[in-house]
Amino acid sequence: MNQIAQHLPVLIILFPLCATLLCPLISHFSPDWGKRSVISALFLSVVCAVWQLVIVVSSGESIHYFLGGWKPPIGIEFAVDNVNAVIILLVAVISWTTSLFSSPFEKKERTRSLYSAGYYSMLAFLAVGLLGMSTTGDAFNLYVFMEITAISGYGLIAVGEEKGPIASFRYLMTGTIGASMYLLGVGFLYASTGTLNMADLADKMPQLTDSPLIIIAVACLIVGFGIKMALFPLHGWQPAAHSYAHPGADPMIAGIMIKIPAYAMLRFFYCIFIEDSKVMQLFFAALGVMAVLGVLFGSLKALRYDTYNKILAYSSIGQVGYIAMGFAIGNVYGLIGAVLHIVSHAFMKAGLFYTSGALKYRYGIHETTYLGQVYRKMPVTSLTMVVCALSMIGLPPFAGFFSKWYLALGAIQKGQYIFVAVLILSSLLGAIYFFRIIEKLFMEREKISDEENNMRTEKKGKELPWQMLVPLIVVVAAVILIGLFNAYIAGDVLKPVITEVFLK
Amino acid sequence: MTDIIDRLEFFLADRGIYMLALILFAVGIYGMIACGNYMKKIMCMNIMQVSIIFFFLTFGQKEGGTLPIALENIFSAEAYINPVPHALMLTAIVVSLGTTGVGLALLMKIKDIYGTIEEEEITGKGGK
Amino acid sequence: MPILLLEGLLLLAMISIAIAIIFGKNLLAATIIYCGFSFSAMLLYTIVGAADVAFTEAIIGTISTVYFIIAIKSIKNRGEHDEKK
Amino acid sequence: MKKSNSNKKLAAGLIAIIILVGASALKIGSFLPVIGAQDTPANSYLSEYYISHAVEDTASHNIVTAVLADYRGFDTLFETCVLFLSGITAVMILSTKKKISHDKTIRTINDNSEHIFSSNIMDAAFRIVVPIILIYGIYVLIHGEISLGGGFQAGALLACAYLLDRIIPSFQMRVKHITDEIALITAGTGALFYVITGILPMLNGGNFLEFNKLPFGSGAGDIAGLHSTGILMIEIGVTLCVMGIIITILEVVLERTDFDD
Repeated sequence: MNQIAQHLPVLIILFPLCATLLCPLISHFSPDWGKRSVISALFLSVVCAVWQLVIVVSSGESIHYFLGGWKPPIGIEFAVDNVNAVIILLVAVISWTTSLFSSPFEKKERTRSLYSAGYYSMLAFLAVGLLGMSTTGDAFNLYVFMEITAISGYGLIAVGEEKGPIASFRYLMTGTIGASMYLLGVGFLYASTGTLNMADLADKMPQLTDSPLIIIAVACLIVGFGIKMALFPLHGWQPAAHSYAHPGADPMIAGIMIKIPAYAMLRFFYCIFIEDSKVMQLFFAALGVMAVLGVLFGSLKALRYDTYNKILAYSSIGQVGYIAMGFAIGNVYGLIGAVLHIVSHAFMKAGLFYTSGALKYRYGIHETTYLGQVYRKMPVTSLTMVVCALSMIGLPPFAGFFSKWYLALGAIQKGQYIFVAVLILSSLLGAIYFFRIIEKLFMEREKISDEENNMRTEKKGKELPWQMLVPLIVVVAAVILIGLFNAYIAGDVLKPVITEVFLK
Repeated sequence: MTDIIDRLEFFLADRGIYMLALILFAVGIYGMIACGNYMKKIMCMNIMQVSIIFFFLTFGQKEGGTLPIALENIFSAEAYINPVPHALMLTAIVVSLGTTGVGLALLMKIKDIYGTIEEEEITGKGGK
Repeated sequence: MPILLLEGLLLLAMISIAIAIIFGKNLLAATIIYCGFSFSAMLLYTIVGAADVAFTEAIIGTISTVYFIIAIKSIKNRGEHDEKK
Repeated sequence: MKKSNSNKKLAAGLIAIIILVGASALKIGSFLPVIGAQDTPANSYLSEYYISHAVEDTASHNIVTAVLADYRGFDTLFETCVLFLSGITAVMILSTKKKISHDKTIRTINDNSEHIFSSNIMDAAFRIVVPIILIYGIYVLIHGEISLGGGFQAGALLACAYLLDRIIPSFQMRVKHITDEIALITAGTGALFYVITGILPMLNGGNFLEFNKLPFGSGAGDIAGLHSTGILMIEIGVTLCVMGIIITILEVVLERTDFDD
């Protein structure tokens, strides 16, 4: 038992990796078992992630895992602390639920056994890439994981709706530029320090503070991460990609694919650079401007659309702005708010995209104008939609409120009242567009006739297959539980590490 | 004559090579953004990646170093070119092959759907 | 020994090839020029001393040129089929 | 008229960008270390360790292979996975569409099975070149530790041999086509072999990919030998994966192309 516990950081990645490599072989004989192997491997990852979180929180020390047995500056290192473990658990849970959720979609579309294998391989690789990105402690390894995430993302977007390939191609172009900018930034760092390990880079940094090379590197890194996390002026690929992706995989793409680069950015900048150097001042200023503009732009743009997915996609731009705002505030509360917002927004946005996928599965609708009275037939879906929407607006019992609360606290503490104003304003805008959806759901007349309904589903009376209900319930539970236990999460789990590691 | 060559070489060693590599990078990015043809965009993407790979490799150059293959009797670090950038760039080069493959597959799919690979025509057909 | 001079010349050649690809009209021609580009990239890597990378680039240059040509072929075929219909 | 106008704009933008980037790069270049200097941070800190310890640690004379496959073996695992992923993505993207009917292709091949384009030369070249490529591929795979090359190059070479066979239409004894599914399974197996090589030391009490804990070999004294075995094993995996994926992408793209016009 103890021996397994020692390998947990790498096991979390190895389970889905083995499953995805075996998936084509198993699917050759039986597509269903290929699918099941991936889902069960992702479930094992969830179990391991919970275990790891318990170990890390109870011992209070971070785990360092040396791959290949080489000590850090020579080899590659996995570093897991409290914050990391929370993010890993988040990724594992959403990957598992998404793989469950997409199973009915994939079954409906399956033309040959390779299709099923390919779909699940890409999904599991997306999970592997994101897990790796949040675990690794090596700058170049981060690039490799970033590419894995990106390529599986291209695939999942391209197999989606009709406009998917175009959206995917644009994402491929922008994403490659982003990854190359990141690589260029790492190149500058490597040229000035000679190492790639993040902890080692942090050790070397004090002698190099204010060197012009570092400033160039930071500029490249901001552009690179900014493209990957769809920060405001670099968000060009995001709305189309999120709205036309495969409906089964969309929760994962929209929920966590843009959050984990944000988290990687947090780790990269706060772990490596010293807080009161010139570089970080540049970082704060650039991110602050981008965040404020992004929040306003996303919220305003979301008002203009009636397509459910587009509203959600543009609201994501705003939400990423909040996270960047947390980075730009840069004190304890700001960072707690940012990390908490990464977690809560991942659940909320995944939940909203689950409902979008469910509506598409059941009725084939995209427009919010057709939502009238759907709640009579799909109570669980509607409940999820309402809970997640209220949480997105930021109403108290749910998770979304508390992350915004910490952000506001941090901004007030630092005296940046413009952030507070932007927070309140965009929450109001969010309220407008989400209440419009909720109003249509409950108040409007029914638009979808029963005949159409019968044509689309074979089994009448049942709301959704169980594979789709489980994710919805998990997400609702997560949103409510994070809201209820936020004091514990923020105070006991996140705060010690954030004060110790990020703000040393 | 040799004086000019010496000076030129010093200029190149000091900053000229970096400048040319970064210009290649910029030309690549410019091509990716400005070219209307999707095939050319993919080619420009490759150009950009080559420039980054070369940029990394320049960090490893050493005056008077030999290939990083250990010989029988030389063990000093000065005698060999720095192998780390080479190893990193082998990874990056393979990643670029993968990206190219996916890009070409997408290109053919786009051709199937829209019947063209020119950006203007696709946007005209509502491909946005 | 003017190694750096050689590097500089090759880089200049590569930049001009890149510009030729951007402005060229014919896709097939661009592909052939691209083949030349990856050949000069290979030479460049060899000069820098990265023999492994050069080896890889040589093979990848070949394979990706083949991919490009096949893709062009397929795209042209499609176009002709559509016109016939 | 419109075309030349847009070309002019393109050129103007390009020139502006070149001048802008060139000027700023001159500035950036002056901060970067001088090329060829011995004492830059990149050349002195970690690389010194790698160069002076690679042979005794891993018994691999090619230091690049030692760094790639041993010190940073985890990167290489995911590099292989990136290739696998790109193959599977290409299959997925192109799988949903109708294919060009195979009857036509087969018929034309049967009709002109002897001469399609100057096939005598092609045939002769094929017979000579392919065996050499295959042998060279295996050589590169096995000698990856000693001289240039390694798993990736070997896999690409082996795939090149298949590629030649596939794009020379008239060769009569053609190998039966490998379908994309089989090629993908091969690739997956190769990458899985890599992962298993990494997992074996974990069963023996080591970390993931820690080759000196591999459960075979002649006892504790032979650490470098064990590393050498490990490197060879993962390179076999990489070879299989790369070969499979290059064939997969080729097949997927070729499936939609007919060469008989």
